[in-house]
Amino acid sequence: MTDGQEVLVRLSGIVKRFGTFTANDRIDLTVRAGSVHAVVGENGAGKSTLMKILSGEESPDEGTIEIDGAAVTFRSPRDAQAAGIGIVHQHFLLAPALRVWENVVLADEPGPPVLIDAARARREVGELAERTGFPVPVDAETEDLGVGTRQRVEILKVLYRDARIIILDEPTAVLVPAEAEALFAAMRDFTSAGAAVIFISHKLDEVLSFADDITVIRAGRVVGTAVPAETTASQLARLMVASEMPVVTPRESPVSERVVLETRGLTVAGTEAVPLLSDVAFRVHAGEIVGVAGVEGNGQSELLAALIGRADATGTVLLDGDDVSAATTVQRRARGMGYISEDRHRDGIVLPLSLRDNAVLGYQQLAPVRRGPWFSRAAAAKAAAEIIAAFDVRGGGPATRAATLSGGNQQKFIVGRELLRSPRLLLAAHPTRGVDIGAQAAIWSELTSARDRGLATLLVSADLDEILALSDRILVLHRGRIVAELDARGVDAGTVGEYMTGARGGEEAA
Amino acid sequence: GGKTADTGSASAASDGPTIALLYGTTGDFSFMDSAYKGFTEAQQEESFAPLELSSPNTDDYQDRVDLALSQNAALAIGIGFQWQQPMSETAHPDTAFVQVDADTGTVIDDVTTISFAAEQSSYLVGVAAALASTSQHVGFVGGVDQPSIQNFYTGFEAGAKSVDPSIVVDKTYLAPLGDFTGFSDPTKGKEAAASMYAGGADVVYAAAGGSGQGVYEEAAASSTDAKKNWAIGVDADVYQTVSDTIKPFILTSAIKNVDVAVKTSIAEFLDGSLEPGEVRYDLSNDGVGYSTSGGFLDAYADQLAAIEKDIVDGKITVPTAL
Amino acid sequence: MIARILRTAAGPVIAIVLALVVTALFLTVSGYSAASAFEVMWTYGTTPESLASTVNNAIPLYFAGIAAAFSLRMGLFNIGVDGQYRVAALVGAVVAASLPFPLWVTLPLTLLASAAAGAAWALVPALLKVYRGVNEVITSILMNAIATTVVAVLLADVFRSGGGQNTGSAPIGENGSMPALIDLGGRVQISGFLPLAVLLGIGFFLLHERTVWGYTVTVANLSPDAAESAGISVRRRIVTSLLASGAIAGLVGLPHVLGTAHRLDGTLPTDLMFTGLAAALLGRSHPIGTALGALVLAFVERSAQVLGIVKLPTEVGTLFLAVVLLSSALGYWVVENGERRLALMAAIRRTRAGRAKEASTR
Amino acid sequence: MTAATTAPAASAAPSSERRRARSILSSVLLGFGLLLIAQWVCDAPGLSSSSTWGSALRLTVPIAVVAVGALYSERAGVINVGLEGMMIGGTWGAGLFGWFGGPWVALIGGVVGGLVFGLLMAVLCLELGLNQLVVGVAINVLAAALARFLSDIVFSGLDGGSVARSPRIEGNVPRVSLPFLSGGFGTPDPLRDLEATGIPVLSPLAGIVGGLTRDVSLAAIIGLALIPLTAFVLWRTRFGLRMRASGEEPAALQALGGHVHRTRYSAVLVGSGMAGFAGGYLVLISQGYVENQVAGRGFIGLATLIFGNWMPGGVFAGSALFGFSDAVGLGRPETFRGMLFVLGAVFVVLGGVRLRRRLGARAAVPSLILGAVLLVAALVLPLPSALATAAPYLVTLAVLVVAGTRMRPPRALGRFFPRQNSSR
Ligand SMILES: Nc1ncnc2c1ncn2[C@@H]1O[C@H](COP(=O)(O)OP(=O)(O)OP(=O)(O)O)[C@@H](O)[C@H]1O
Ligand SMILES: Nc1ncnc2c1ncn2[C@@H]1O[C@H](COP(=O)(O)OP(=O)(O)OP(=O)(O)O)[C@@H](O)[C@H]1O
Ligand SMILES: [Mg+2]
Ligand SMILES: [Mg+2]
Repeated sequence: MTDGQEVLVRLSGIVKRFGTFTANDRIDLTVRAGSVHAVVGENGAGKSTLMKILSGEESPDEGTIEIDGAAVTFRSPRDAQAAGIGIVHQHFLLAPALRVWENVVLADEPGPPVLIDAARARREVGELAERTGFPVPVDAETEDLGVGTRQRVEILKVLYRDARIIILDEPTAVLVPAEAEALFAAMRDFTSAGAAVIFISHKLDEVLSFADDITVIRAGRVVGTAVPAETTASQLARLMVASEMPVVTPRESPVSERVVLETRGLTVAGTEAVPLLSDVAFRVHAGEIVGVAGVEGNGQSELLAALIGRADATGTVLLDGDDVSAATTVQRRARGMGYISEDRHRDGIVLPLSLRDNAVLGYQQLAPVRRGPWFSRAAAAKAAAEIIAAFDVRGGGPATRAATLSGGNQQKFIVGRELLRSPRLLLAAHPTRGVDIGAQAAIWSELTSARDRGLATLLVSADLDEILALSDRILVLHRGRIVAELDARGVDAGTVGEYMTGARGGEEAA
Repeated sequence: GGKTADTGSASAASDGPTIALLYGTTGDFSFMDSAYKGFTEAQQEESFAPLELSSPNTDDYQDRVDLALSQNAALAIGIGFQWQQPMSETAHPDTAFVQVDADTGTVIDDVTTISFAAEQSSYLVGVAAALASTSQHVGFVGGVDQPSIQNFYTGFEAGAKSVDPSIVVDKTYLAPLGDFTGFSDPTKGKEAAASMYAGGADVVYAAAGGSGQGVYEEAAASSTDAKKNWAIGVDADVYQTVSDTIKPFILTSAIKNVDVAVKTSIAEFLDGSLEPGEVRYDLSNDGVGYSTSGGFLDAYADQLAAIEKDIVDGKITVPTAL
Repeated sequence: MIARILRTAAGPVIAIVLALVVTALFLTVSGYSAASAFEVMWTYGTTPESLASTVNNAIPLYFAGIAAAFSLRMGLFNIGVDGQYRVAALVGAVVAASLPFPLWVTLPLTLLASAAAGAAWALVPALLKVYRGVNEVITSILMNAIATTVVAVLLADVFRSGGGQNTGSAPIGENGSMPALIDLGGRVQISGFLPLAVLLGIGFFLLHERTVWGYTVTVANLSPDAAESAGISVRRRIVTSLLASGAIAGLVGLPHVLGTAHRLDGTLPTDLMFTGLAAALLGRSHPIGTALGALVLAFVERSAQVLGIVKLPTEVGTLFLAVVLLSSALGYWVVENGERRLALMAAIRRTRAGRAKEASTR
Repeated sequence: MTAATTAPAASAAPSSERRRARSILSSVLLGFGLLLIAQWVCDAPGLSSSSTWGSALRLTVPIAVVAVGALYSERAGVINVGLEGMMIGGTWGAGLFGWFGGPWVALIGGVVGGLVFGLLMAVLCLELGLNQLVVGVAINVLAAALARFLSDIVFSGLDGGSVARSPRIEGNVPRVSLPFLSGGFGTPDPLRDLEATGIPVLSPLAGIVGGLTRDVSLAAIIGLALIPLTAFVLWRTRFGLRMRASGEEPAALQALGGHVHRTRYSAVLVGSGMAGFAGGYLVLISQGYVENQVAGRGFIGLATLIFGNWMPGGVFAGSALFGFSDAVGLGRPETFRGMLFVLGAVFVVLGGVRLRRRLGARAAVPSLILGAVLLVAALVLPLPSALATAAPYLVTLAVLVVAGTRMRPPRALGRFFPRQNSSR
C-alpha cells in the first residue's frame, strides 16, 4: 500500500478507553502524502475517537503517533495544529454568536500581540475563501448559516491553519450531491499539492470513488484495508457490519387510491417579503412514499414544520379528508401523524433521558402511557422494549440514557418509535443521516414494509440516492415552491439535480 | 460589638447575678450600639455576670427570652419594641424584665418599659436648625420610612416651624418600611443630602443610622465659602465619632440616651429599686437631649434653654408620630 | 441497597464534616475555642424545645426550597421567592384576620389566598419571559424590590392596625391561626404546617416524577425543541412552573404570620429565600433531600442562638451556614469523583487481566 | 446566503454607522425636549439640575462597574450570582487597605477583596464543576458573614472602627471638572452661572452638562472608563474573542488550541476584581467600610447585565437608567413626577411609532397603555412617597415591558467544561 509515496502519518497500536469501554483497541493506520485515506466502519466503531486522538483532542492510553517519520506526542490540539493537522468535526464546533471570520481565526488571530487586526483577519479569510473555492459570508453570524455554509466555515478553519493533514469526519452527511462534489474537487487540489486527507463516511460509493486507501474499523479494531480498485461496496459493507448493502424490496401491491395527506396553498411567511414556503399543494396516497428533493434551505424544513403543526402556516392540510389545519401538534399526532425529525439531537430525542422516557416522546398525551393525569412508566418501558426488540436497537435497554447510544442506534430508535404506533402518515426527514450501512438497511426495510402495509410517507432527504431508491414519486422544492413532480421510476439523479438547483423548471412548473 | 477573646468558659466569669442583654446586632450606629455601650459600661461599674444574646434574626425573640430564662438570668433587658410580645407572654417569676424603647403608654405586668421622647430632642434640633439656617430651608434624611423615624421628623419639623413658620423642610426616606438597607447605605444618604443642599437647604438632619455618614460627608463636601452647610446627627453625639475634617459641619446631635437607660436599669436592679411599670425618658430627666459639642450652638444657647424649659414645663407640647 | 444508602448519605456527611472543620479553623485562627462552641451548640440544639423549633423553622425553609426547586425543574431560577412570600404574607394576614368564618373555612381560604398572591407576583416574570423574552432573573430581582415598596405602602396606608412603633396588620384571632399539630407542653410544639409540608413534598414528587405533566416539564427543560415537536408547549410549561413556584412561595411567610406573630409585622423573617434555596440545592431539588437540607439549616440557625453564652459572635452561625452550603456541593463532588475513579480503576484492572488472558491463550 | 459578501459589508458599515449616529442624536434631542416639557408641566427644575445629574452619575458608577465585571464572567460562560458577595468583599478589603493606605490603596483593596471571592468561585466552578448558582449564593452568604466576623477581629479594636465599620479613610481621590466649562483646574465655571440664570433651554442644558462634568471623582472616571475599555477588549482583543468563544462554545475554542480554562479563569477574576472595585468605590463615598453598604447593588448589577443583553453599551444604558431614576427618587417629589412624565411620553411616542410602522398591536399596545398610565400618574394621581424609593426598579421594569427583546445569553452560560483529557 505504501508504494513509494512517503508516509505522512503513522498511527500504531492506538488504545483509547472511556471508563470501562475500549473505543480504540490497538489501531494501526498509515496515511501517505498526496492521498485520500478513507476510514469506514459502523456507528460507534471508534472512528471519531481515533481522529480526535490524531488531532490532539484526546490523548491515547497506549500507542504512538508518527508524523513525517518522527514520533510526536500531542498534549493539546495546538500541538497537533503545529504538526500540520486540521480536523473538521462530525458535529460542527462553531460558536454560533460569533461571526464567520471570528470563528475561523479563533485562537490564531492575526495582528499585534493582545489585539486582533480585524480588517486583516476579514481580508485574509475572504481571500482564503475565494482562493480555495469555499465561499462564505465573512461577516455573517454563524448561527444564521445553513449547514452547507457551516461546513465550509469548518473547512476554512482547517485551511487557515495551513494544515497538511486534513481530517474530515463525515463531511458529506449533511451535504447535497453538488456540494459534496465541490468538496471533493477542492480536496483533490490539496492532495495534488502534497497534502493528505483522512476522510470518514458511511456512503460507500463516495468512498470508493474518492479514496485512494480504505481502512475498515469494527468495534475499535482494524478489521481490514482495501483499495477502491479492488473492492466493491458490498464487500466493504460485509467487512464493516457483516451485512449486505441496503436494497429496496420492490413493492408488491400498487399504490392505493386513498389520499391520506392533501395540502392546498400551504404557505409559511418568512421574515422578509419572500415566503419560506409558498403555495404548496400535493397529495400522498396510502402505501406511497413521496420523496421531497431540494437543496437544504429551500423549504423542506418549513414544509415538515407546517405539516406537524410547529410553524405558523396558512393554507389547508387534510389528513384522510379531515381538515387538520387548525389542529395542534398533539392532535395531529393523535390522528396518526408520525414524525422523524431532521436533526435527531435537536428535536428527535432527548439525550439525557432514558430510552424509556424517549419511547413515548410525542405520544405522552395518549393511552397507554397517559392514564388520567398519570404517566405510566410501565407502559413507557414496554414501548421502549418493543422498539428495541423490533428495530434491533443495540447498546442498552429501556433504562439506558439515550446519549450513550450511538447515532445510528438513536436513529433506529426514533424510526421505531414513530412506526410502532402504526401511523397513517409518516413525515420522515433524513431518516438515515449519519447511520452506518447496516442501520441504513434496517431503516429502509422498515420503511418499505410499512409502506406495503399501507403507510403514506413523505420523505425528505439530502441523500438523492435514498430518495430515488425509496420513492414512488418525487417532488422537487426550490425557493419554497414545488418546481417539479416526477415519477421516481423514470428519472435519474441528474435531472432531479437540475430541478433542485433551478437550472430546469422555473416558470413552467410554478 | 466587642471581641471577647476569653472564651470557652460559660458566664461564670464574675460573681453576682446574671444579667442578659437581648438585642439584635451591634453596628447599627444607633440604639443597639448605644445599648451595648451602656451594657459594657455597666459591667465595669457594677458586679454581675453579663449574658449577651444577640441575633440578626427577626423571628427568634421568643427563643432569646427563653434562653435568658434557661440561663437563670436575674434580669433580662430587651432592646426594641418587638420584645413587647414575648415579654408579655412569658412567665418569669424569677427574672426581672426591662423593655427598652417601648411606645409611650406601654404597660406590661411585671415588666419595666422604657420609652423615649425622641420627638422632644428632635424639636430642639429643629429649633437649632432653623436658627442656624441662613436660607430658611432645612432638610431631613430618614433611613427607613417607619414610625420611629417619622417621629424624628415630626419633632424636627415642629421645632423648625416654631422659629419660622414659613421655613421649608425637605424630607426624604432612603428606603421603604421593612427595607433596612436604608440604615446602612451611606451612598444614598449622601446623594439625598446632596439634592437638598443643592436645592437650597443648609441644614440637614440625618436620622438614618449608618447612612448618616454620607450626609455628614456631604455637608462638608458641599460647603463653599459662600454657603456653609450643616448636618445634624442622631442618637449619639456624632461630633465625637466623625473625623476632624467633618467636625466643623456637625451643628448638633439629637441624643437618645439608650445607654443611660440600660445602665440605670442595671444599677437600679442591683440595688433593688427597679420597679415594673413605665419609665419615660425625656428632656425632664435627661433621657433625651441635644449635644453642644463644637460650640456651634453657643449663640442660641439661651433660646434653646428657654424652649427646653417650656417643653419640660408643658408649655410647649411637641407633636409625635407615635 | 446498602451501597446506595451509603452513597446517598456520604455527600451530606462529608459536607457537614467539612463545614465543621472549616468553621473550626476560622474560630481557632481568630482565637476562639471551636470545641466549646460546637459543644454548646450541640447541647442546646438537641434539647426538646430546640428540636421542635428546628422542625418548625425548617417548614418555611422547606416551602421556599420546594418553590425554588419547582422552577429549577423547568430550568428557571426563581430568585423572586422573596418578594412573592412577602406580598403573600400580607394577603394571608389580612384574609386570616378579616374572615369571620370558623377555622376550618378560614384556614384553607387563607392558604389559597396567599398562594394566589404569590402566583400573581410570579405572573409578571412569567409573562415577560414568555411574551417579551425577558430573563426571569432580572424581572424577579426588580419585583422583589417592588414588593417591599408595595407591602410598605399597603401596610402603612391601608392595613395598619395599632399605633406606636408597631406597623403590623390587624391581629389574627383563634379562627385564623394555625393550631399546633402536637403540643407536648412548654415550648415543645410542632406546627400545624408540618402535614402541609409533607403533603407538598409528596405532591411535588408525584407531580414531577409520576404525571404526564411532570414528564412534559422534564422534556421541555432538557430540550425545548424536542418538546415542541412532541406537541408540548414550552411557553405554557414556563408559565405554569413559575406560577406554581410563586404559589408555593406564597406559603413561605404563613407559618410565621399564622403561627408565631399572628399578624404581619416587622418580625417576618427576611432571609428565607436564600436559606430555602440553599436547602433545595443541598437536597438537589429532591423533596426528601430538600427536607433534610432545611432541617440541617434550621438546626444550625437555632443552635447558633446560644453562642452568646460562650461569648462567641453570632456571625459564627451564619459563617457555618455559608460553609455548609459550599461544602455540600463539595461533598457531592467528592462522592461522584470517588465513584468514577473507583470504576475506572476497576476497569483498567479488568482489561489488564483480559489482555493477560488473551496473551496466555494465544 | 452562499456568496461572499466581504465587499458590500465593508462599504455598508459607515453608512449604517451614520444612520445609527443620527438616530441616537435624534432620540437624545427628543429626550431633551420631553425633559424641558416635563420640567415645565410638573414644575420640576430638579430634572435638569446639575445636582440631579451629578447624583445620577455617582449612583450609576458602582452599578455599571459591577455589571460590566459580571459581563466578563458571563461572557466567558460562568453565571455570576455571587456579585453581591464579591462587592461585599470589595467594601471590606477597601476598608482594610484604605485604613492604612488612603483612598487609592482602598480602591486596590476593593479589587483584592473582590478577587478573593472571584478566585473561590473560579476554583469551585471551573475545577470542580460545582453548580454555579450554588456557588454564587454561597459566596453571597459567606462574604456577608466573613465581613462581619473579620470586622469584629480587625476593626473593633481600632480607633473609629467597630464591628460594622472600618476606621475612617482620610482624604479622597481627586475630583476633576472640565476647565473653562465647569470650573476645572481653577478656571471659571460658566456652566454654573448659566444654570443659575434660568434662561430656557440653555440653563437646563448647562445644568445637565455641568452636573455630569463638575467635581467628578477620578474613581468614577476610572469606573466609567471600564465600559468602553470592556467593549474594546470584547471586540478588539484576542482575549475578548476567546472569552466570547468560551461562553458560546468552549469546545470550539479548545479544538482550535485555545485554553478554555485559562480564559475563564481570567474572565472570572477580572470580573470579580471589578465587582470589588465597585465595592471600593462605595467605600470612598462613605470614607470607610460600613456594614451592608452594598445594599443589593450586586443583584442590581446582575439585573443590569441582563437588561443590557450582555453588551457593554446595554450595560451602560441600564445602569444609567437605574442611576438616574435612583437619583431622582432621592430628590424632590416633583422631580419624580417629572421623570414619570418623560417616561410616559417616551412610551406613548414609541407606541405611536410602532403603530405607524405596523409592527403589530402586540408591540404597540403595551407601550401605549403603560405610557398613558404613567402620564396620568405623573399629572393627576397622588403618589405615596414610598414609591420614590422604588423608582429605579419600577422604571427598569417599565422599560423592559416596553422594550423587551429576545435576550441572547451566552450559549454555554452555566455549562461546566471539564479539563481536557480528564479521563486519564
Ligand atoms: N467521551 C466519551 N466518553 C465515553 N465513551 C465515549 C466517548 N466518546 C466516544 N465514546 C464511545 O466510543 C465509541 C466510539 O465512538 P466514536 O465516536 O469513535 O464512534 P464512530 O466510529 O465515530 O461512530 P459514528 O460512525 O457513529 O460516528 C462509542 O460507541 C462510544 O460509546
Ligand atoms: N460522554 C459520553 N458518554 C457516553 N457516550 C458518549 C459520550 N460522548 C459521546 N458519546 C457517544 O459516542 C458516540 C459517538 O459520538 P459522536 O459524537 O461521534 O456521535 P455519533 O453517535 O457518531 O452521532 P452521528 O449520528 O452524528 O454519527 C455516540 O454514541 C455518543 O452518544
Ligand atoms: Mg463519529
Ligand atoms: Mg456518526
